[in-house]
Amino acid sequence: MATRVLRFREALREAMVEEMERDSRVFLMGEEVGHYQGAYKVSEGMLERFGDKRVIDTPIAESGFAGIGVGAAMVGLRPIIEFMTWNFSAVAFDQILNNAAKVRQMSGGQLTCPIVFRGPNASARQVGSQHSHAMEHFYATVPGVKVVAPAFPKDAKGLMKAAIRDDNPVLYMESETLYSVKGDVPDDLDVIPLGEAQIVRPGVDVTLVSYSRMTHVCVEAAAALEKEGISCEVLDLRSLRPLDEGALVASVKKTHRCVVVHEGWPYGGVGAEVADRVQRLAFDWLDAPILRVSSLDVPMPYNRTLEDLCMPQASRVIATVKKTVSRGRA
Amino acid sequence: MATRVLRFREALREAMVEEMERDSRVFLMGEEVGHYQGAYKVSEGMLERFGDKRVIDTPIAESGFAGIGVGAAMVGLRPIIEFMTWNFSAVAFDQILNNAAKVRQMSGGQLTCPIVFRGPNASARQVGSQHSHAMEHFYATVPGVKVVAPAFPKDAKGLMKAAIRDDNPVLYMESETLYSVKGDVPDDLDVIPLGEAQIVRPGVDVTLVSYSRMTHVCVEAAAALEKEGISCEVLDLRSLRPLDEGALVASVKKTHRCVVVHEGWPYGGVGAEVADRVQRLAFDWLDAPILRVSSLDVPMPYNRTLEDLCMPQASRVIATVKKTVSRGRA
Amino acid sequence: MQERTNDGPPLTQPSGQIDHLAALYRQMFLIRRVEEESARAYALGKIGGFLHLYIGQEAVGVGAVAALRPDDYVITTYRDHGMALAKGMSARALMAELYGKATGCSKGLGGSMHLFDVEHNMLGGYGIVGGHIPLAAGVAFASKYRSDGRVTLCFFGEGAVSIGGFHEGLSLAALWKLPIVFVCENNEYAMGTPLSRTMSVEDVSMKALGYGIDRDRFFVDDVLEVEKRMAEAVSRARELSLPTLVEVRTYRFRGHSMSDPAKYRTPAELEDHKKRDPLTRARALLEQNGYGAERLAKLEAEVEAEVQDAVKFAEESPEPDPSLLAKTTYDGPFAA
Amino acid sequence: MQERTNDGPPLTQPSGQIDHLAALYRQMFLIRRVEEESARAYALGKIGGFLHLYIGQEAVGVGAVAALRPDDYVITTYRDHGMALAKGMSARALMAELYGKATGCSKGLGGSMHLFDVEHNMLGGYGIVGGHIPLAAGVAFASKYRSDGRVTLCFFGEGAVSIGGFHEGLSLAALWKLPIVFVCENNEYAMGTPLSRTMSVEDVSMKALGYGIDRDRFFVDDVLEVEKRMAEAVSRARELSLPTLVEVRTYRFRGHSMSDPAKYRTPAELEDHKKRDPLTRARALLEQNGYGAERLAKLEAEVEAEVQDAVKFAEESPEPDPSLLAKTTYDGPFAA
Ligand SMILES: Cc1ncc(C[n+]2csc(CCOP(=O)(O)OP(=O)(O)O)c2C)c(N)n1
Ligand SMILES: Cc1ncc(C[n+]2csc(CCOP(=O)(O)OP(=O)(O)O)c2C)c(N)n1
Ligand SMILES: [Mg+2]
Ligand SMILES: [Mg+2]
Repeated sequence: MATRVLRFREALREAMVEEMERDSRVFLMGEEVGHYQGAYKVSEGMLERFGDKRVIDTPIAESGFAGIGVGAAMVGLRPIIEFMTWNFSAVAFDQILNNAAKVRQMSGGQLTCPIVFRGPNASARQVGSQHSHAMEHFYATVPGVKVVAPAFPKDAKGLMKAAIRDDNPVLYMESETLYSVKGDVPDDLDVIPLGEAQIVRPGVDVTLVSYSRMTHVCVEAAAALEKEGISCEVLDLRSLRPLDEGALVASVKKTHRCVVVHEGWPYGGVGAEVADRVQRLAFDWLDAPILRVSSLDVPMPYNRTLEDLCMPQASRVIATVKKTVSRGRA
Repeated sequence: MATRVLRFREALREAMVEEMERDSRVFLMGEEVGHYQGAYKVSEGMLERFGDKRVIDTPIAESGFAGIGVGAAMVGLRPIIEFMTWNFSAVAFDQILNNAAKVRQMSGGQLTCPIVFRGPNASARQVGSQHSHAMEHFYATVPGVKVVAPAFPKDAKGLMKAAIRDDNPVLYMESETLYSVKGDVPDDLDVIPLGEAQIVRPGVDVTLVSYSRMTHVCVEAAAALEKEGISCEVLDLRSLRPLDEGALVASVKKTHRCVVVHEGWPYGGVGAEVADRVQRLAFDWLDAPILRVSSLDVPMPYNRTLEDLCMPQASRVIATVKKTVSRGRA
Repeated sequence: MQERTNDGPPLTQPSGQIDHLAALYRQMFLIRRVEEESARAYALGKIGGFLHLYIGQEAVGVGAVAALRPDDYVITTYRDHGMALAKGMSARALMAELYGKATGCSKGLGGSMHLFDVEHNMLGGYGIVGGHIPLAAGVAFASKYRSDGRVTLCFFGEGAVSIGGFHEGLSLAALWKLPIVFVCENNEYAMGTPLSRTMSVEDVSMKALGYGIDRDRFFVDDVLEVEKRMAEAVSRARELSLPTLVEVRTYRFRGHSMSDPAKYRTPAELEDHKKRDPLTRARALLEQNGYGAERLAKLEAEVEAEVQDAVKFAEESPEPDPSLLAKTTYDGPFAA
Repeated sequence: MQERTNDGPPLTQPSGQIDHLAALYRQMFLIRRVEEESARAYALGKIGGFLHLYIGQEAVGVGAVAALRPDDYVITTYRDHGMALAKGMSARALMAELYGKATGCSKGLGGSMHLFDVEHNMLGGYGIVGGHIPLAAGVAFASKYRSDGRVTLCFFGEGAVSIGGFHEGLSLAALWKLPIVFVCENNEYAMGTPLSRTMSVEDVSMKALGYGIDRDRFFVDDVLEVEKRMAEAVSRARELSLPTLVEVRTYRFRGHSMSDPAKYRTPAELEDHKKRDPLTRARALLEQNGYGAERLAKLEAEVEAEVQDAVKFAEESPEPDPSLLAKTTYDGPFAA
């Protein structure tokens, strides 16, 4: 199968372009997506290609244009709404929680809301506490939406195509620090179904569960640990809601140990959910408590050294894995 | 020690009144808190007592008046901001996440933000999916704020007094379905420190962890289970952030089994966090997986029968406890 | 309260208009009766949750919808019964929804605040104040995107004017010249708070100046006047793709919801408004213009039968099945 | 672009004013030089994250703050360097913050976008567009609550005018008559988007009509003019406790932030604005009014030394200690 090497942002763009070519109901809306070519150049060239009817620059009014997207989706369009970063979705939180996630239910199933919200999530670098939120855990708790957070260009493309074709609201989490990452993308790649995790590195001693940029950190940690004779299975969730419980449980039943790694704060969220499901569904297979590596429980500092300290690093993953594998049941 | 029987709403009101008497910097602001006497009559009589300088009716602008509260707190006032219900805090989410929780950190500790946000949380009855959110899990994940959710009038009063005197933002979750609940309140009750759980019913076979209205459901279930010879320890968290890890672990180390009960959806949140901490900190003491009872993973329906089905009921707690206690480690 | 500026009553009607007025009166009367019945059912515990009645405001919804084509869209707040009926929802589907039955328009999942009838382009009632205003702009955006010639009517109370959603919705609609009419139903109160304590400028329509859009403002005494004024705004939307902000001054005769005793206003104020009830006025107009007591009685009897039938239907309908929950949370297969 | 309406240059100054103008020029020049140095340090990787320069807009912050008392409050956006210096923050504390050092105003935790100096009543720079506008109203609310006679100045870009926070902040300030001045620094662009693509009404000050508050609007050519116009609004706030919306038309000479090549505007447009640089103009005014080349040189050398000292200070300062993290997350003991 022929493949090409694409950057993450190119893979996203290809997916959007292909879907917009196939379906005139799909359009892209957000701040600076058009004339400026995207704050992070994800939509570069799209205005030229599709015109300003379908690639629409907005004023700074996230709640307004998120709501416009939901309204348009309710009557049959298929909007892609870009948040310049997910941080700014906080002002549009109500639109997602109360409208996007609820119109289908409130209308007794008369309406659907086929919309994609997308943009970079979690820390860029040194952009301070108001701009460094990993927001996925706020949304992954909400029934009525789906949440994806791919790590590789191939998945970025395939999941974006699936997200655009899905008849439900899909919240799509990218990462500024992933946009330039390269990877093979098959020429004939179509959709990758939402809700399926993948093993990106098989192993036998411990399962590392992660998503988005942290999958790369886990792969890095796994490579280092292999040299010390510890074999890690790296499971990349890709979708956070639906969560691929089957893959999770299957892996832990094999390795008997589990470490969950994600950006964002430690309390609750996706990490705690994964831990809860694993202890519940693979209790008898666990040889050690599930441990978690996350950002520290503080707002993100600007200072680079402190920021590094706050964010999950391979070194912290490695130390945590060692703690897990050296721990037997008492 | 002399006590009086107060309703939950009266206990809240007493706490606010006493703190407003002691400290002229404290004021109450929100929709219908004044002339209307509070949408749920929590602030009844307070306008008459303190005048409209300190009991302030607002227009419908949650983001605006939440922000006004934060701004006023930054320069030394001590606002109590009422959300008519926590559902409406979704439009003020950014103010809480990005301003209330961050000004101290962004200013390198120069500013503090002594503010209380309060109002009823989780389902009332049959008010539909946009008005039935248990919002606490969104906020409990955020460092920089504290979150409390008492179950009894005594705690309501003592924690409210502590919240008002705290120099950090405190999000105070009440419940419409608790406001009329009565309980003993000591005459000389002062503050109850934030961050301390309490055992409301001792037991030996299983720990039921809960908060707010679900604590009562757990007590009800425990009474029923006792008749069947199952002894439940009911732990009422009272504070969700900080979470009383010590009490949690101590109880589970005694009972070896744990069921977490809360309103709101199953994914992530406080319930998953409790499960994660228990499995991590009491792993070797656990004889069965931690189980959870929560609302079903759907938007809340209006129909009463379906709503009952969605919400955690004593019957579901009972069934879950039985499952837990009958389960040995394989 | 300001003086009424549109008090010249259209006492005589061009003859073809009489049947039209009768049709509008029928709708208003239907709404009134449905509301009275739902209040009764609420008192009996047949309806739960919140119930916000439209009594007193019927002429707004009926007059406004009369200015629309059937394929035009309506979207409104939790105070949505009147709008749903005006837009063509059957009394059965409405009443069954209030009863939480499977035969309700939203299958019993939505309740009073969330009446949807997509077939009739009634895009729902929403519970978060101001939150549906951007949605409405989005619906109008879709019409412009598809050039389908449809107009969207977005209703909200004067209480919504202070919230961000109002501002963002109007800003974007004005900037993008969307085919929409924003209708502020100014009934003088937001729950217990009078207009004077929520807005620094009592004239809501003044907000239009900041967005550079057209505005209108009038008292709703006469349903035909509402239709006429709204028709102007609708045609501005349809022909020129320009939004308008219309402030309709009205009054609700009941409390905010069933739990509100409405102590914040005097009985005299209420009585004063009831004297000018647009429903009574429309009825009087019909009589004056020779519609005839018999035809009126027949019309009212028909409505009465329709309402009783709706109640019976609601009573006898089955409860929704739990399997609905998953199906209405997601379209297609899903497991979280 | 509209014609400049305040182009009558105040060429002669009352003599006592010269020293005052020199002081303002000094501040503007300090800001300009600090910004240039921070751009340089950014290019060297000494400063990370986002860096939004105030070059071209100095006269707004300096003129506005000149109209204040020291105990008055200022609150602004991420483009906050100029405002911080104008309000009295030392160049050292600022530069050290950009370097992320423990000696920075926010101890290295905030960075460029979050400069706070509570001693000087600089209540910070904020990163969420429009999010600080309600905060500012809250600060003014506190002044009114305490009757402390202070005024709050709230700055934001024209890009913030479309967002809910603007509307809610202004609505409440107008309703409650808070002692505040809302200053829109209209620099014609929000990132790469020109005003014409974000607002249906180009005149931002028109929004005041909907809130029933006073408004002003002028080009910033002359820092003294800014001071004079702002003084009116400030006294309206202080004496009458009434808010004002002031639109100051300005221009930024650099891109939105360091990563923006600003391709969306022509070099000619930029050059045109640079010709009218208020900094150059103030300098020329000083010269014309006999301030003297020597005194000017001395003043500029002093500023230069201050800037170099600040850079050196920032370079040599220690990094913040990790123990700061917990202490700045909560006041008092805490464990999540
Ligand atoms: C964001 C938000 N805040 C508060 C509420 C609670 N609430 C429901 S209706 C209402 C009053 C609305 O008044 P108005 O807009 O004038 O409409 P009316 O009820 O008079 O038709 C309030 C405060 C809400 N639903 N949403
Ligand atoms: C709510 C929100 N949305 C988007 C952004 C990203 N953003 C930062 S600055 C900016 C442009 C602001 O322009 P303007 O208000 O005119 O201020 P200027 O930068 O010109 O001073 C944008 C879109 C943000 N910070 N906050
Ligand atoms: Mg009203
Ligand atoms: Mg600008």
